[in-house]
Amino acid sequence: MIRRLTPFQVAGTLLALALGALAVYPLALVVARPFVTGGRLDLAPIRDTLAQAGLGTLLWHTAVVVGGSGLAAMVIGSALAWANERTDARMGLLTDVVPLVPFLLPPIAGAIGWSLLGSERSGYLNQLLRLGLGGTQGPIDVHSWYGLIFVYTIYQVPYVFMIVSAGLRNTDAAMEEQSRVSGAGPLRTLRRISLPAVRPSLGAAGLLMVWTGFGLFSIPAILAPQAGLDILSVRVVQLLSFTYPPETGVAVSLNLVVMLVVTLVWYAQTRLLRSTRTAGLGGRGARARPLRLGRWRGPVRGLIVAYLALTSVLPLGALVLVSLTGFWSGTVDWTRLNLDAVVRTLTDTATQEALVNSLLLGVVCATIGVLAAAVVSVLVRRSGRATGMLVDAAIKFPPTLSHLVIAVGFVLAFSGAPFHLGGTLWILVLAYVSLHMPQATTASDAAAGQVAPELTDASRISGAGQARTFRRITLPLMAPGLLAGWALLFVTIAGDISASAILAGTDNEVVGFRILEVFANGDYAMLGAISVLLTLATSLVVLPVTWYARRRGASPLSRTQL
Amino acid sequence: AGCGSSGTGGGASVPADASPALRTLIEAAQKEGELVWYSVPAENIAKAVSDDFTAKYGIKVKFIRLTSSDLAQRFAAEAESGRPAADLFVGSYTPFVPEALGKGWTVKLAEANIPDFPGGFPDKYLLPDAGTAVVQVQPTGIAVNTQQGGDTIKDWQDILDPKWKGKIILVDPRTSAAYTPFWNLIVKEYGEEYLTRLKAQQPVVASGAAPATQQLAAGEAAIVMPGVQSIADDLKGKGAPVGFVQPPASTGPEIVPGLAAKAAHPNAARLFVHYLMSAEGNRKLNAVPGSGSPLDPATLPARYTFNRELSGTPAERITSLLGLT
Amino acid sequence: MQETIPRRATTTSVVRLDGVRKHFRRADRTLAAAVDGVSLEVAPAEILVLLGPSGCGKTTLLRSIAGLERPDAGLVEIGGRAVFDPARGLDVPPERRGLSMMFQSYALWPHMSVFDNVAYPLLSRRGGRPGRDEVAARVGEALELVGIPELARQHPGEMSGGQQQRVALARALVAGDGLILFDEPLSNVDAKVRERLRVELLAMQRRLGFAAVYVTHDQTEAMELASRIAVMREGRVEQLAPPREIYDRPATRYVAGFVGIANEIPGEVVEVSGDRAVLRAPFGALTGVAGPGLRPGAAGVAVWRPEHGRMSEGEPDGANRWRARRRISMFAGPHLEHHLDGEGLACRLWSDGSEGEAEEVWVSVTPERLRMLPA
Amino acid sequence: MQETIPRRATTTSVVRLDGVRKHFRRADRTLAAAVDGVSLEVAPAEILVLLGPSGCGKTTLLRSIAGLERPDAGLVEIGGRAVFDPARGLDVPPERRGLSMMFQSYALWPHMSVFDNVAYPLLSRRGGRPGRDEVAARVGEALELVGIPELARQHPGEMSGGQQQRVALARALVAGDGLILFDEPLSNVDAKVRERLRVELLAMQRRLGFAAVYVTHDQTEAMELASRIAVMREGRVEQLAPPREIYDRPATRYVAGFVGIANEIPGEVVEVSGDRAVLRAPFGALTGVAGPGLRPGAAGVAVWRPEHGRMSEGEPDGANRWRARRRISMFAGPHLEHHLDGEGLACRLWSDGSEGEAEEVWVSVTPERLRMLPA
Ligand SMILES: Nc1ncnc2c1ncn2[C@@H]1O[C@H](COP(=O)(O)OP(=O)(O)OP(=O)(O)O)[C@@H](O)[C@H]1O
Ligand SMILES: Nc1ncnc2c1ncn2[C@@H]1O[C@H](COP(=O)(O)OP(=O)(O)OP(=O)(O)O)[C@@H](O)[C@H]1O
Ligand SMILES: [Fe+3]
Ligand SMILES: [Mg+2]
Ligand SMILES: [Mg+2]
Repeated sequence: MIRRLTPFQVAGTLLALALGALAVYPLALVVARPFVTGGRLDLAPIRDTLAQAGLGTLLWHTAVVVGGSGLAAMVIGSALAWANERTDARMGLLTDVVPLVPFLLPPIAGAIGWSLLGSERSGYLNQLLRLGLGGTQGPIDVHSWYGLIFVYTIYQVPYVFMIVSAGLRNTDAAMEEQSRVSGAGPLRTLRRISLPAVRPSLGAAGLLMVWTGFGLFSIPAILAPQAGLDILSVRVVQLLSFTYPPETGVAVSLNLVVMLVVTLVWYAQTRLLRSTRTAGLGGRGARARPLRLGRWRGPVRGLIVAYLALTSVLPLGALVLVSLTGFWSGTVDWTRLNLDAVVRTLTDTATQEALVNSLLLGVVCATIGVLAAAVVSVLVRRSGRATGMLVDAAIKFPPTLSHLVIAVGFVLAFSGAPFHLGGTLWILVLAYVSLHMPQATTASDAAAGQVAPELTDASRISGAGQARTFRRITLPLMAPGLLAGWALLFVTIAGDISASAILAGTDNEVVGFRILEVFANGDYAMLGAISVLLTLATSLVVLPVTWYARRRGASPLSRTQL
Repeated sequence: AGCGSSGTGGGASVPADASPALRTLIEAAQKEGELVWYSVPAENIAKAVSDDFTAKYGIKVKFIRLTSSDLAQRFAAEAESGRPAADLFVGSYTPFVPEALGKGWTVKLAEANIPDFPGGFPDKYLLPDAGTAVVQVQPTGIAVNTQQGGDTIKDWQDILDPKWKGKIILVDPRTSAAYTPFWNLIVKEYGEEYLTRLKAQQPVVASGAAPATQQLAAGEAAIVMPGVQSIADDLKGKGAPVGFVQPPASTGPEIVPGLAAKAAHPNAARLFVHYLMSAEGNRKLNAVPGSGSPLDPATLPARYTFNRELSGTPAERITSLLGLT
Repeated sequence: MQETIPRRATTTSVVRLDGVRKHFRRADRTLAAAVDGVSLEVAPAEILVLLGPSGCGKTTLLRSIAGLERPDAGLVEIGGRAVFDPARGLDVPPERRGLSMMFQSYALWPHMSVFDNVAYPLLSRRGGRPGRDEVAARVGEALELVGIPELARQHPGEMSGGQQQRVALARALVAGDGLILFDEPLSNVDAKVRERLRVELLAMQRRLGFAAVYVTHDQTEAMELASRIAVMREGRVEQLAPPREIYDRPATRYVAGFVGIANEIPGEVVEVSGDRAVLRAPFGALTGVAGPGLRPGAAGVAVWRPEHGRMSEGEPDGANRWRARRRISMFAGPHLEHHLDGEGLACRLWSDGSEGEAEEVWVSVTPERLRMLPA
Repeated sequence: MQETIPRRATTTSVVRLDGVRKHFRRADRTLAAAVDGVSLEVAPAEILVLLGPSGCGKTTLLRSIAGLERPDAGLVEIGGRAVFDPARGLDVPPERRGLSMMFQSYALWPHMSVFDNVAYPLLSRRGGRPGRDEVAARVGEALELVGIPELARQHPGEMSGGQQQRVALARALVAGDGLILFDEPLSNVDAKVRERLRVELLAMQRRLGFAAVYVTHDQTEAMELASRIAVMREGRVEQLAPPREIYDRPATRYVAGFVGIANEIPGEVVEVSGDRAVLRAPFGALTGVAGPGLRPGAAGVAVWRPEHGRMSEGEPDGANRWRARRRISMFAGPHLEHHLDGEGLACRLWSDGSEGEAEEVWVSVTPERLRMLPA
């Protein structure tokens, strides 16, 4: 009917279509090619894929690592979210940012940090542990199944934390109290009540786990070969870069496996969302009060601090140490520590420019991405299921392909005529926004779920059109959730190395590119210095934002009166 | 990879001894005023060369350093989009190089009106079919940990000594096609049996030469094979217990320039190639130990074999003999 | 206030609904009729109360008027202007229907101050955004009206439920629309506060003269506020009449039972003459006021209210009396409530406690207070 | 049911609170006393109702009993066993206090079936998890008891509000604890349904004999359910007495005003003798029943209920009468409510409408129905 298309909807739909096109078009340019020869569909790449050496092992290893780390992240992330949102173990800003801090270290630096710590013989952590245990190697080995899963997990936890926190904020705390009164202790309550009650959030988190898990590249590239593990993202990059011309067809076919898994999880998640069994009940009169952990409070706080120490202080410390030593030394000679690498980093104009560009890109892309996602979330939630799912899929699926493939697609699509964006920051903006839409929309979906429909209805009744309602009501109310999403996006984009490897250049250098370069030169000292610098810079942005989001989220102001 | 740029060297002018053709080229290049290139040689080398070029001709140079496969991907994609960002690349000789020429993304050096080409450049380093020339070789060797007695190693066979069992880091040959000629050299010298015996030494697999050499410095192992001299020397300079051994028989990445067909600064690019192939420029390019200059046999290992002569054992066979799949 | 907030001087009805229908698809894919053919009109300055049990479609009907829900069929006119008419492809969006609404949850915007909340409708309406001073003046007036002028700078999260309610009311009043919709606006507060707010709301309506459609499931609220009450049942209007008529002369057993407590005595209709009817109950004939649709020979029900029954130890005079046994007597503040068992029929009766404590009693209801309805 | 669910045979009080205090820090960092020194006992099989306006600390007190909130000071005993005693460093967590609780929001777990919801307390308690058959039997019994045995397989999201409430009730009953805490369990449902559930709850309590602490701010609910009512005010108990006493003999103006409607006539206490007192009101002397703390010469207030006043055209007999002007008469179902203006004092009076329509009337209240309280 006539009124169904307001200017806001038109603009929003165009935006959704643009985002869809931005994701699909560059991809089509790369992907279609191997499958079309002489205008005919050619399934040879699929055949080649099935003939890949050790396909079974590859899939098995990948499944175990992605699945294992996904599960672990779900458990840890949910537990942290629960402790922070629902219990008196919360320690202000500290618990808010604990899961985020290890994330501030770009994955490549994190992986190196962990190999510095956990290598069998000369890992710093192993040396420390052996002071007590004796022996010449071990006790831990980061180049192993569990090591890889562990490092993956650290990078997955923030997503779960963010989404589950939002979910918990939305459910009635009385459900947990009821469980306590019914005779269940805190752990049983967490397991039997809190987690199942936020199943939709867990579903969303699970989807993101699969999505980001398959996508992680730097970590397995550095840690997996030595563990004898064959990981899909690494194999795909090998296929793309081992020979020229790249075996795009096979790489894409392998990625289809990923897409299949993502589709299944996505389907399961939408089913979950639709089920009435997760509908919030009652809830009126509920006031969020922290659950008293009693004698559990100390241990839980201890665990949180231990997690922070283990996941952020240790790898950061290792990187600082290596940058002060100049190289990875098996024995730390404290007298020889020097600031050479730090000075080199700070005086390197290329690094400075790259850092500025990266932070700028992070801010701009995270803002664009999150705002666009907010519009799409709000529209998708309001529009029919079929359209909604289609838009959702168009935005969410393309980035499941290797970022390398997509980056090449962006060059083909935007570098030359008619856009001429090659070598500019704009092509990076487009690519970053498109590649990170899944994270952005997951965050904004969660945030949109927190705005009671009456609040927007009241605005419409007051005479405000959809655009004004979105700007003045929906967006401010979604702000805490969106800011959390923004922080994650900002961090990933500021430290991105996957798309940058192809898209960054002389005029649009970014810090991830710089890190790769330093890594290729084998200069761990400078790599450590750059990473620590980047981490400091991003924390200066992220911590205040998290603090602000938290303050708004925790104040009674942001709680809708329902 | 990273980027670097060199400022305009103040007051550089046309050298007096230049031939008329060169003179014209220099003037045209200076009019363009700028040059962008992609480099596989390490950053310090690329920077030194760029700075020198700038100082000499007053042309601003920007470069980014890339791995050879990233370079291929990127150059190809940009060329295909019709707007190459680089005026030329200086990268490893891989099948990409003739392919790029075949697609018209690059032009043959011989047909590029480079003054005095090829000049006094040794014939065996010219690759007329691919339209380019090898301006640098990076012979592969062995990086060793001196504290663990790795400096007793002199040649490839020494690695098979049982005492090194479990103390060898093998740089994963699956990460780059550039390793294939190297293993072919080993097979050529010692037969496939070498690979099986190496496998029995239970080497640790590293994802690249850089992390491998760092691990070596830390004492995780005694040997990195194949090792890269520039990385090892860098660590050694920082006080790490690392050394580099150059066995007589060797091969390694061969670096060639490729002129972009639709370059934004075609004359500057030609001048840069001219510079790289000149005695002076080539010396600058190969000033660091670990890179061999075609113009200076002393910088090369005793028995250097060209990549093109090393084929026969395909990459899959190598990885499976090494027990990597 | 009367000067600055112009009222629409209209002689036509403020709202007219004609055959409005709205179905929902349930999770199990079946269709549920939330509103099932409702036609009604609201006159200027009238309060029409929609009364009915949970799920009978009150909110859906209200939202259809507001334009927040799109009916499947029917016609909606506001102030004499059609705003929904599928035949003409007409569906005016909520922001252009020129009405105000107060939600059950208040729906205050937590991120805005009270002032901004109340000013919002003034700043959002199409056609001529008023000046800064005018906005301030009108918001001030509205807050004054609801009695919280001092709270303008606060945020809703910092206020008590009663205060939040007043802000919501001020926001609904500020634009001076001729029609205001209320969806259970008082159901979230104390009984005490609710009562006070009810009186204030009524005073406000009298003063400003707006028309209102008011949803509630609280009968007392309905009684006190309504010009007319529409008792709803499963998406349809079962009876539409002034409160007194609804309470004293319910048209059906459903209405009688929903509005107040109704004791029922089933039997057979023996005679209907004029507005009198006689019913044969198990324990004898009863005489009462005839309701609509009563036919001699058919099954009927005699309905009476607890406050209209009399209880005595000795046998009373009059036609309608029977013996009963007292089960339990509960103190309920203003009265005692007795649960009685009379001739196998449970009933409730209120008294002031002067009838003593005997277990076996007589119950009597005057014919004027006994209503005969079809079963 | 009585056989399978063992009751604790106790002669001591089921709950004993002694000087319980709890402060909260507000957003603006000031301290607010939510519970400010409460001491009370609940006898076995007694329903103690906590009644008071929003924010007076009812929920906080209840949660302190449950162990969901940690008091700042005081002593909590349950079933004769101390569960909170800061002096001994004792603070038993909620899961070990052996009581049940029913929340305002029901707090049903949407991901579990009705059966699993109800079985949860049986499976979670320490010490001997009952066998599968026993669980099934006891859940079945509990569902039977609340009248929804057929819903065991459903999920809470698929049920009506009333049904959800019953599930919550069954869950609170199933473990057979001697003490059940209720936090406004009926405030979220229809007036109609609420009334029915109230009666059922009472029947259940009579049958099972548990003790209950029941929070509400609905006076009618309090009246009907309570063995005793504790009227709370700003964290303190203002009066603790059976409902009838609270209603008829409130100790303070606050209690009188909170429980039912109270008309007040201020004046000066002239004389107190025995349980009679005389007050000099603006329009003459009034005689009534003396409340506690009344001193001759001090300011006092005469309080009366709307249902106890009489209105007549002619001047009535008796001591307490005065002239008034009728402002408005509203139909309220069971009675008419008149808002009167008597000698400058507003008051409300209920009648059955037999007194005619005159505007100038006389109001009278018998001395037994006029309560004299300190101002
Ligand atoms: N969006 C919806 N999807 C499916 N069914 C709905 C939807 N909204 C309402 N219904 C159904 O329509 C019927 C009428 O709902 P409505 O909200 O109008 O009732 P109500 O009278 O306002 O009830 P309450 O007093 O509980 O607010 C109910 O059966 C409800 O379950
Ligand atoms: N977690 C908290 N933080 C700060 N203040 C609180 C908190 N919980 C309660 N309060 C304050 O303590 C007082 C008592 O609250 P409580 O919830 O016990 O009241 P109540 O009598 O149950 O009210 P209601 O009828 O609205 O449920 C209120 O002023 C409330 O604002
Ligand atoms: Fe990325
Ligand atoms: Mg409703
Ligand atoms: Mg409460």
